[in-house]
Amino acid sequence: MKKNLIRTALLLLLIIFSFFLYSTGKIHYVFIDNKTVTSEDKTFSALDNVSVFVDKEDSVVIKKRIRKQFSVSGKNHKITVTIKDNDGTEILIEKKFSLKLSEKAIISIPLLYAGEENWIEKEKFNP
Amino acid sequence: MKKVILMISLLTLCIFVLGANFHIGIVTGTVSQSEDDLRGAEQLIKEYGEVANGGIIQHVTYPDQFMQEMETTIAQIVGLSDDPLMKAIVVNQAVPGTVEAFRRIRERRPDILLIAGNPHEDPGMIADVSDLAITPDNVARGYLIVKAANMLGADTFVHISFPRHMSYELLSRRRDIMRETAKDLGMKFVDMGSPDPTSDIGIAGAQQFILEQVPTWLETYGKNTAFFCTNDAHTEPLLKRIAELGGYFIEADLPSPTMGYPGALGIVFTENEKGNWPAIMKKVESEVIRRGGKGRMGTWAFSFGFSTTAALGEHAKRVIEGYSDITDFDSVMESYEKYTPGAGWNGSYYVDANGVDRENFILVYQDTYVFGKGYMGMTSIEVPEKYFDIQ
Amino acid sequence: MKAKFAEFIENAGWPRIIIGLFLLSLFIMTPFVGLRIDNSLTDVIVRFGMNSVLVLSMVPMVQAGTGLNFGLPLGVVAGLIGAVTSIEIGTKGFLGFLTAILIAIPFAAIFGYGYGKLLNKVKGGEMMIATYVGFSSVAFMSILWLILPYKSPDMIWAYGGSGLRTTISVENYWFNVLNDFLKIKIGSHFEIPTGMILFFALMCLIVWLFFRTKTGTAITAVGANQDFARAAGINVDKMRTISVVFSTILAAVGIVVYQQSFGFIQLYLGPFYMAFPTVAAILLGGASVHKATITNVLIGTFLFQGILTMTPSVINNIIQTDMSETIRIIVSNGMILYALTRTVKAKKVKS
Amino acid sequence: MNKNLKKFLINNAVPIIFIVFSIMAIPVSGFSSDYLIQEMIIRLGRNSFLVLSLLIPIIAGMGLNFGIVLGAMAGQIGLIFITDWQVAGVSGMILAMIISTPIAIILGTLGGLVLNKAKGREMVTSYILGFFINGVYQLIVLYGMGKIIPITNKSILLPRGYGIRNAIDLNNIRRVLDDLIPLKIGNISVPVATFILIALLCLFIIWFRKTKLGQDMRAIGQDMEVARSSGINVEKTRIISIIISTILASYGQIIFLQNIGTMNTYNSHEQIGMFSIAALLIGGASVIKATIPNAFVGIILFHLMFVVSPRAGKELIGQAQIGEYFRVFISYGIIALSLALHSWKELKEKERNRTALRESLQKDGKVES
Repeated sequence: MKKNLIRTALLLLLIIFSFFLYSTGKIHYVFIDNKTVTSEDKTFSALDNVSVFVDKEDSVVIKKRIRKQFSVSGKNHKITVTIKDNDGTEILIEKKFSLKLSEKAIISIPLLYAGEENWIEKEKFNP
Repeated sequence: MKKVILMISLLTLCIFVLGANFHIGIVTGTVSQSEDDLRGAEQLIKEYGEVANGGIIQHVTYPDQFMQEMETTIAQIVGLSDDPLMKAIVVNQAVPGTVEAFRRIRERRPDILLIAGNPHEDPGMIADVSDLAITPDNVARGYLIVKAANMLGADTFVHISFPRHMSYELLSRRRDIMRETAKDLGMKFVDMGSPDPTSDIGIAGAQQFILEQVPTWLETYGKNTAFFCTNDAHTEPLLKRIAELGGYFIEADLPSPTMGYPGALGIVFTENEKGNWPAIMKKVESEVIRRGGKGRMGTWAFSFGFSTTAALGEHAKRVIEGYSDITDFDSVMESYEKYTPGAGWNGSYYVDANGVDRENFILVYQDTYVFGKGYMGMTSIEVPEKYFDIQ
Repeated sequence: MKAKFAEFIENAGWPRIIIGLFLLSLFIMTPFVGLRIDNSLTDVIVRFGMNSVLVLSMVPMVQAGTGLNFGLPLGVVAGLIGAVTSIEIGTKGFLGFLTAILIAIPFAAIFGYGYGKLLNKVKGGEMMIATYVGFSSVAFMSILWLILPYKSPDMIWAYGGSGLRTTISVENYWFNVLNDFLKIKIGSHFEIPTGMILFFALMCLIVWLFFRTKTGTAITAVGANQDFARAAGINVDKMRTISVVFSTILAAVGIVVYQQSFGFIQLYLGPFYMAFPTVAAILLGGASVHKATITNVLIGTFLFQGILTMTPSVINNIIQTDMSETIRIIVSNGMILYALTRTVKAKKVKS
Repeated sequence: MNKNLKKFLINNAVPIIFIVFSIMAIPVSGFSSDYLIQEMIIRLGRNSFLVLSLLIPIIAGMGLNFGIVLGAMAGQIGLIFITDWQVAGVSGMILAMIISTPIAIILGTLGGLVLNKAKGREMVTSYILGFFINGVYQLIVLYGMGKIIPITNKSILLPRGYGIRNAIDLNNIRRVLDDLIPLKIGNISVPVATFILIALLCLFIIWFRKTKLGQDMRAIGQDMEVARSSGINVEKTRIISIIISTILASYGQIIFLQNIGTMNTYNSHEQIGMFSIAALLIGGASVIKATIPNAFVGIILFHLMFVVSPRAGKELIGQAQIGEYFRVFISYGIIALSLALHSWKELKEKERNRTALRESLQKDGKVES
């Protein structure tokens, strides 16, 4: 009886552990747009000299009017954007965000740069 | 002797004129697995010389049992990148393992051009890692082969394959396109299973099955049946039976005059036909006609395997020397034409599941040549849009 | 009557009866799935004839206690040498067939001798080593096929102009010479390849007679109990070598018989896969690693080739997809597995 | 002195042949030493787990377990699922192992049951069992998945809606274990985490041999009847040994494939048994006795030859087409030869023991040949 109890407990633990693995390893797609967008009647134009990295990946340059795709795993993420102004000063923006299991994220650089609230959009995602 | 002198002079010419300071690696199957691919590499060696003799071509082969020995395939391909002068690697056919081998080379030597001919792995995967990939246009051919059969007068189309091949996206898709086309042209379509030559019963067992079954099939479906098989080993017995008993054979999966015909029909080649595609073609044609296969059996006039290995090698060389751009469709076709004078080619880009054109993944096909009848003009036939949508 | 029935079952063994019934049911199904039963029967008989000599070649080695001959490819390549050489010479018809065999035999004898010597060094682990000997001989011969100076334009590569092709047609030489000898043809779809069956019968007779000679009985004694045989003054190693040579020669002859019906000579990787179906056939016939009889060969070849021929075509006609191949793999290997697990149990009960 | 030298040569004949061969072949092949060392380290990390999984059935006297392909299939099913769910990284890999474990247990039990009914011919039977299960695997993966078992990821599902593609991109878990603890010595990178895992497995095997179960297995391996009469449940113990081997093989296959990076859905497992066994045999193991060093030595020697011989063959004969056959010939030929030498060595040893015994018994010993 006791043996069975221990076994069941271990099995349960294993299942919980599996779920933990699943949530930490699950891949999310993060799409990053550097496109001109209009939000609440304001226009945010695309930017030059943008480079981005999400979590630990190498930085990627995103040209104007381009969408790039990143795949990241786990729940909590950090996006780091470096933007070079015309006069050569670098602006660094760091944002954190978290995703639920079946979500993908679309991030707009112009909105992020302008400090708008809706810089990130989360959508349900089915591969 | 004359040949040797010619070779040597050619070699020295190469070295001095081009000042070859780069090497090109060619990976093909062995002679027993895919003869034509290997002959293409030999053609390149004849033209540009072997690395061991001061030339620029380094040729290696992947294992005969490439499906099981992926480790060896990877090692063979990656091994080429150990040479600091290596500037391009052409793999034809790009059997499973090529993608990983390319990834490994990219990590260590991003300067090497990676080119894949007839990839077996998923189109999306290979397009991601290679600079250029070329494969027969199985989407268009799905329509065109059945169309050609219909033009010749067939009323039934039998597609012979087995599970392992049907797990290849383009092969499985081609079958579905064939089925759809047959339906639209008012033909009967039969999906026939057959033993896998790499399974427990081996090549002979699989071939024996075809030898036994074709007469039955011809009896059941009538003489106006066209056959198509996805596996090279099945081709020989199939050709033998069709020549004997009737039925149509439009072209093989990887068409070539030497694909199946010489072995199946026991064709005798003389010394002056050696290495000469038009002469080989003529010999095969006369033999097929002699056996009554006139107007029923076809192929591509130039071997796909041969021309792909040679053309990709040539193209790589031109790119390294700065004459052309790696993904430039026209210059790829130019290289093809060098080895297939007078043949009609057509092609397009691969479109992936998300509707994106992959410009480094080219699909090509040649005009079908039916023995005793000539070119069918398939390259000028427009493939209806709807067939491209069949997944 | 009942006792007789029980005795029959005892002799044949349950696995064979069940597999036989399965095969029978496949035959019964043929007309209902749109196949011709006479056609199917012909196919099975032809395949039986093709493979029987190869399966028979297992017998001497098993009897001598050297286990199942996974080194069969070695004999097969000897037969291939004979076959391509006879084509190179250009002899046709029955004479060509005979030439092929006559050339193959000395090669087989030499290979078999070396192979036998090797196996004598590894008593107990023969089957493992045999497998690798078979594989390496196939690879070695692949090199030779490319560099041996065969010239016949029937056989060399079309484009390269040297080296032998993977598939060589024997149509212009000795295609079906045995099959067509005294062929019985009933209707348009049923034929019996009498010549091939007779040839197999002849081979069986030779094997049967051989095991009745002094050497033959000595070999059986070695197979039954080596120490006992040694004590009785039999040269164990010599007997084992003889049996291996005999097996290898039979395999070489077997492949030539196979080819004359098949119509092609398969070089390069062709022989690679020859051993497995052959071993499976004799095991299915009720042989064990230590004992094999001609009856085992007959039953095993018929059942194995029967299943191999019938399952794909019948299943193909029931469900018309490529799935039939998967089902064939499961059914035929399942049957062999079944036979393998059963025979041992029956033996255990007896002992 | 002379006798000692002879004894040494006989005892180490197999490695000696290999070393001689390598000394000849390496310069001919023209590979740089960096490349070869790197390649050997990669292959050691990749294959050790699989080869080590063969050891436990050998202890139990069940011979070389060709049935590890069953484990490999279980591992691959785990990988298919995590690719479908898109779980990446080390988490994905561990999850694949967890999924494959129950499958491996089921297949291992089946294998054990079958092999119990085929005592004395385990090797042939496990070989055919591999074919049989391969058919079932094909049925499930190519026809069941997507139809009965839900698979949603389009990148692994065939466009027709059921069946898994012939090649699966394992980019999500590619080299996650190998690169977990990065270490670079010169130009050579070492997969530290993989080696740690292998070391743990070795410790497990050493510990396992000393447990009650391990002792029971050894007893069964020596004499089944004696073990039975001393109260050991022979059948059950044999099944357990196969189950352990199958589970280890499934982990081994996952480690193997995370390094390879792509998976041939229908073929990756097929040759695993053949090659692992060959490596173990070359390392000096036999059907009845195999140690951990055997496994490592075997992997290095076997794979060194695999890498070097095609190029060496090519350079020697001058035709690329021959290189491949040369490799197959040399590899299998040397395996056959090494096996023969090994058995011969044992025979000699037995003979020596026998003569020694006879001499000590003061009988005039006529040495048998």
